[in-house]
Amino acid sequence: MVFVLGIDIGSAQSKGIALGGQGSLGSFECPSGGDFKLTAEKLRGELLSQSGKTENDVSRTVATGYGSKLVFFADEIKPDIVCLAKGVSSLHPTVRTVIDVGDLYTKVLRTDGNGSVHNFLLSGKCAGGSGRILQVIARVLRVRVEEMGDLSLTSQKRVDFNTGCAVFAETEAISRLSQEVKKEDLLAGLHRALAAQINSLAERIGVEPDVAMTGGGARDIGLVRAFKEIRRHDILVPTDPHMIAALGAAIMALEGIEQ
Amino acid sequence: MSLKQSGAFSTVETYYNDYGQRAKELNREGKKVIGYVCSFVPLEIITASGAIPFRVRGSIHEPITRGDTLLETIVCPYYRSCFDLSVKEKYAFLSGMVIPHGCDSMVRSFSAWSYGLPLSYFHFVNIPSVCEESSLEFFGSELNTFRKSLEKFTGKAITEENLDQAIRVHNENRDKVRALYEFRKTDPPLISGTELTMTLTAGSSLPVEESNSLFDQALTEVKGRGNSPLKKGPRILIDGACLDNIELIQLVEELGGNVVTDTICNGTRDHFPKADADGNPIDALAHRYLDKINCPKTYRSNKAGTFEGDIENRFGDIGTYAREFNVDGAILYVYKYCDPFGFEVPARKVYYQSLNVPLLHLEDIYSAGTMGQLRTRIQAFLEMIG
Amino acid sequence: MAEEQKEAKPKKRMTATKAAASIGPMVKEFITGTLQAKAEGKQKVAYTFIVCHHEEIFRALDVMPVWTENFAGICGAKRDAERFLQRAESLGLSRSLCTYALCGIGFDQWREELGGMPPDAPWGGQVRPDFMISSGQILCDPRSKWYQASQQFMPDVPIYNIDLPYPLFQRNQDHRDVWSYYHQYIVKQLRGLVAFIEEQTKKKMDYDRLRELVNLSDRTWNLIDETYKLRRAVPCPMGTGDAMNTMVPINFMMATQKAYDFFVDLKKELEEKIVRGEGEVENEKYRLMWGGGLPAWYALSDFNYFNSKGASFPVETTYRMVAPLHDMDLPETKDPIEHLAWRWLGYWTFWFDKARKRPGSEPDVERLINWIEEYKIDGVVMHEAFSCRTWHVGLIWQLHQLAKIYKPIPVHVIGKDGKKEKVFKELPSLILESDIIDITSYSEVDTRNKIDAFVGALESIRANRAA
Amino acid sequence: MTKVVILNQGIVASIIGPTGPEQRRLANRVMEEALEKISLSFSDITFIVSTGYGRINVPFSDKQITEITCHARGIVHLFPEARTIIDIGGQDVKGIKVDASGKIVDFVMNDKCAAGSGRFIEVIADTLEVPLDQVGERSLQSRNPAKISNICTIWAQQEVSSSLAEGVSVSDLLAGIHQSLADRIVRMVSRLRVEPSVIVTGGGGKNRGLIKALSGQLKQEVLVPEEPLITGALGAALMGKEIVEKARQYNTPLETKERILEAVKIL
Ligand SMILES: Nc1ncnc2c1ncn2[C@@H]1O[C@H](COP(=O)(O)OP(=O)(O)O)[C@@H](O)[C@H]1O
Ligand SMILES: Nc1ncnc2c1ncn2[C@@H]1O[C@H](COP(=O)(O)OP(=O)(O)O)[C@@H](O)[C@H]1O
Ligand code: SF4
Ligand code: SF4
Ligand code: SF4
Repeated sequence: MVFVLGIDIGSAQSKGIALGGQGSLGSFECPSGGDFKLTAEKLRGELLSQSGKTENDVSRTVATGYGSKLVFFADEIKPDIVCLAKGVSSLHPTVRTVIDVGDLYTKVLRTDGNGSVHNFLLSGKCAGGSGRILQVIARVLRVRVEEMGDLSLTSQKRVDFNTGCAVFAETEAISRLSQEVKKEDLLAGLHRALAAQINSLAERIGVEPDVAMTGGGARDIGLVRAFKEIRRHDILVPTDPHMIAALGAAIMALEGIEQ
Repeated sequence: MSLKQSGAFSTVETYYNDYGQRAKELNREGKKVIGYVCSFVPLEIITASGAIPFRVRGSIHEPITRGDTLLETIVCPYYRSCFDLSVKEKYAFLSGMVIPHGCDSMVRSFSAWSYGLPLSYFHFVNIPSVCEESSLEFFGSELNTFRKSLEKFTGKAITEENLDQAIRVHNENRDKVRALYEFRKTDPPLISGTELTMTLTAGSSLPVEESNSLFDQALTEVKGRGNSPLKKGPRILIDGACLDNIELIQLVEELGGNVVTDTICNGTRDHFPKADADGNPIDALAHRYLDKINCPKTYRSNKAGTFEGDIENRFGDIGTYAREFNVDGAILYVYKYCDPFGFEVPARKVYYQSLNVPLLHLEDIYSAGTMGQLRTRIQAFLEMIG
Repeated sequence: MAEEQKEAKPKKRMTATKAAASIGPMVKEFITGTLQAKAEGKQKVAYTFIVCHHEEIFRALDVMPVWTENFAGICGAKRDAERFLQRAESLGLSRSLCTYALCGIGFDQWREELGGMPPDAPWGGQVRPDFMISSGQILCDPRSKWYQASQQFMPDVPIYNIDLPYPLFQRNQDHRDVWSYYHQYIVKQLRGLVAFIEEQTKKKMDYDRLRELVNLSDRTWNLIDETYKLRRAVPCPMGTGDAMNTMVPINFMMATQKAYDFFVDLKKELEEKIVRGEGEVENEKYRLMWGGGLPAWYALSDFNYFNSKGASFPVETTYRMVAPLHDMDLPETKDPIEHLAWRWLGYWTFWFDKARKRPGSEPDVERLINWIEEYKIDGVVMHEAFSCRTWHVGLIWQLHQLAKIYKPIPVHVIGKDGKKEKVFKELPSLILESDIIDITSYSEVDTRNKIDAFVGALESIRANRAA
Repeated sequence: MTKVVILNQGIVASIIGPTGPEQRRLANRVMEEALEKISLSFSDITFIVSTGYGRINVPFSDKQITEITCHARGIVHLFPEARTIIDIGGQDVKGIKVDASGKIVDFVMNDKCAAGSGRFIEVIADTLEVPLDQVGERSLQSRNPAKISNICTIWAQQEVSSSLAEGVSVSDLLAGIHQSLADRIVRMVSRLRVEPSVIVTGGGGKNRGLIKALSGQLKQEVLVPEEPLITGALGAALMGKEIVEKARQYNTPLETKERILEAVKIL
């Protein structure tokens, strides 16, 4: 009886998926915190208890993500872009371009439906263009990240927002609020600016349809909509887009056994 | 300074804001409009061919997006903005484009331009980087190659008479610009820096004859002013490359300075030197563009053998302008990643010291977003010299 | 270039060939040689730039070239460029400018201020030149602005700025239509250089000697080409990491017997390795092309990291500053100066004809396509160094164009209708971003993550490749 | 921070209020507090100069002068021997060069990246849960400063929390962060060719760890005013005083605003 784990330790959120021969047996997500070892253990514990298994039942574990090197019980570590392609292709084989908006990085990759990565690009060393800025602004606006998307959709009058520095964005947002700009208009502006930045990155390696968006950022429908508007075509968002890398890791663990 | 909404300057403002408006019309009438960048493209040859030279401009208000997907961000930001607007089809009315060897940014991105824009005519003019007899000769040949390629494109021969005539009207244009600058000599000047740069920029989007009559109108209007609409304030010289958006100058003037002269491309660098009117026109053009345009791109050898003598040779025109226009301070405005100007900053600083003109050096990225930061620097500078 | 490092960290790059390992001492000897020559005063020393393709003139007139890019690279490889860069910055030079130049100017300013070498100058330091030869033109602006800026601190050292143009590739123009006046100009420029050096050295050019030297480097050009082509072998006997060493004779030692002999030895070494089936890496899994960009000199061990993943680099577009002369259709001439001018034009227009034949291509793209085929390449790696436009602008565009016109990888894909079909995909590519010598732009963790991801991508393509 | 200095012959009152981007509101509030403290009415103030990042958002100011000019003025008043001034604020860092007469001859400023400003320290202090007024002292306890390899504030924040989990001590991390910021500041001000005496002012001046790192990297002693936060406001007040004196001397009218404080809306 096969039983595998896919563990994705992101800089913000950690995600895990347990797969058996028949499909998913459990999934779990929690904040990464500072101590990735601890987080990894917690994830494993939770996945085991969800699927009613013990450590000894695990045939293979593949880890991925920012903190993957600290998943001490992993059999193998796989780069996140490879896992993303695997994960997306397993759900949506027509996808050719994946845009993953993570916490520190935005990743764009091209795949072929079999889960191979044909090209990829990562955002640079400035966090201004990745998911973190969403969190920063959410805090300023005193809304939960989960609510930002819906709120942004209610905007009637988008304001121009300069994404620039993820740290100073906070200052800018507060001063906008004190000028009585509405939260939703500010968010719409932020989403637009971020989407434009991400689109530029994507265009550098070329965007081939179908396009999927993944990562924590894809849970933000405001960002997804802004991205659709810029690209003028539909964007596929898998259910639980932030779990895709973990899913891919789990699939690769399965494949590892088959070999 | 806000503009007078009357006569010439309201036309200027229209052409400046809706840049390319007239060129679009001309294109619809079946005229060929040829885009160019930089001061080194010999406009006279384009005019002589019957086509209309049109200076491609960037916009500091438009974030660079599509352009960045084809061109590295280590290209000078002004040039990236020009490219970005072009690939976004802002200049879709162009029939062709000419790019000179102005700097590394221009040379290395030529492929991206020539494949990125769907134009039927593209030409690169090589410009020697030294100025001596053999390079003038080479440049003459290169200009003839350009002439031939335009002839092929327009299907019409460019005669010596055409060239002579073009040289004449372009020289007239330069005379008018000189005359406009004369109005900056009073204190306060009769024409603001913002108005002037806007006028010159507007002019570079028009056929030279139309530009001439626009400048004539502006001259009449300024002459009629009698008293200056401006307040006295520190008199500022702007030193740098292409400054085709007025915001920086506007900012200086808003903060109480008066921009009275410059060395910028769409200022004295482009508009002051004239081509010799008699003699072989190609030789005259080679001479004008290589020898008379003072750009750091052209290497001028150190004939003096001393550093002081060298900077006097290379930057002497700055001193001349500083005295002629009686300036109190200068702003050296250089784009990030600009090699020709970037390497001269230390020497230029020393030169300004020798002139006893206080200097503010700004490195910028061609975006309206930086104006806030520049505001503090410029205000502090004006406080410093005021 | 030199990869030797003083710090005893395990950073030292491992070379695969004996030839490459011998370069470090050679460069050191070379730097000491310039210092010695200056001290003895018998030979004039001149600052100059690589890729000038007229070293023969220096050698024939007994001038010792000091390659200023080389010295900056050494500072970078020793991770000791920062203090010189900061000095240049404090003079008002922006970090966005060529950091080789910044390092050089910072160093020179310091040396001139002290009247002696700055403390702990790498390998004894860069010697004060007797004169400087700039060669910018279309190659790069810093090459004519750098020495001009340095002259601020040594105004008594004269500069000769040689203008060496070549026609840029234009789709609808045959370069042969214009190259005769290019040639005439280059010849005049080279003669000007000869006159300048004659005046500086008070020597007369011996044209027979010049002809011999030109002949020697011509033979070296061809020999290098033959030697490098051996790297087509599978497994590849020598990678780009080593080539960053063996570029030294190509760029700094041309027109010397030593350079020729070096390649005789290297060729022999490679032939032997091929016979033994010995590759740069033990189990060659992927063959990559270094498709553009100067390397990050302080991080050459990244090549070892690639190697550790089974990736070898049989070919690079960087520093291969020669092309086979017998494949160039150059006009015959007895005059060595005229020949140098033709060779220059021949080198720069080498790929023009081929590029014109393939729609959407241009010389740099054409070279990529040809070498991808010849060297059986699985992926392209490029390095975008922020401070140098010459070799680092146009890379993205080249990849775009390459992807458009050249798709060698067959894969089965599932289309919208759910049917499986076979299509062809382009080669995967990786762009690393940092700088040639400014280490503050570099992050090892980041770079290695990218490399991991890239190798992961290669692996997944291999696993799913259609027959 | 929002600061007020009221000047007569000497400093009559100085108040340091909270930091924050709601500048208009804070200006009103801090002014009110200052007046309360010395029981003056607003109309007793002859002239008001505002300075700083938010100088245009001070509704009641009679003149706006940049913080560059004001800091220099304030510092020169306190330290006539000053030649190089480094002002470390939460938004930006500035280097100012003054000559023997106290006149500004050159200045530099950093660009819009939090990694080069005092904000960098704030963010990291927050991550490490160390109160801002203790970061300096804590960093001085370090024996083995950590090497911070990321430049971006956000990435450095991540790096710091990972290192913390790996057991690197808070003081070592703080020391590393100070080195990293000092490095960036020194790189910037070296464009001015630093000459002694060097004075560090602004909020960063309160941070002894940063001062130590700076003086180490500049290879010279740096001086800090007793209350570095108010030197900008002090300079502004001095400039205001000069304006008033000049006006009195030449008998020209002073242009001032109406002395009204806006009602402060509590957010
Ligand atoms: N529901 C949500 N709505 C909007 N943004 C979210 C949501 N959940 C997470 N995010 C954003 O996504 C980022 C985390 O994404 P994730 O893909 O988990 O990153 P990583 O794997 O790099 O930690 C966070 O920075 C956060 O801003
Ligand atoms: N008590 C303190 N101890 C250490 N650092 C401080 C202290 N107070 C402020 N700072 C530093 O000073 C910065 C704010 O400085 P300040 O001059 O008030 O800036 P601004 O005027 O831009 O708001 C903060 O970012 C912080 O780094
Ligand atoms: S601008 Fe802000 S987000 Fe970007 S590197 Fe600097 S601190 Fe980080
Ligand atoms: S500003 Fe400088 S780099 Fe930019 S286009 Fe002009 S010369 Fe070239
Ligand atoms: S080619 Fe690049 S690295 Fe070499 S000198 Fe020119 S700018 Fe510098």
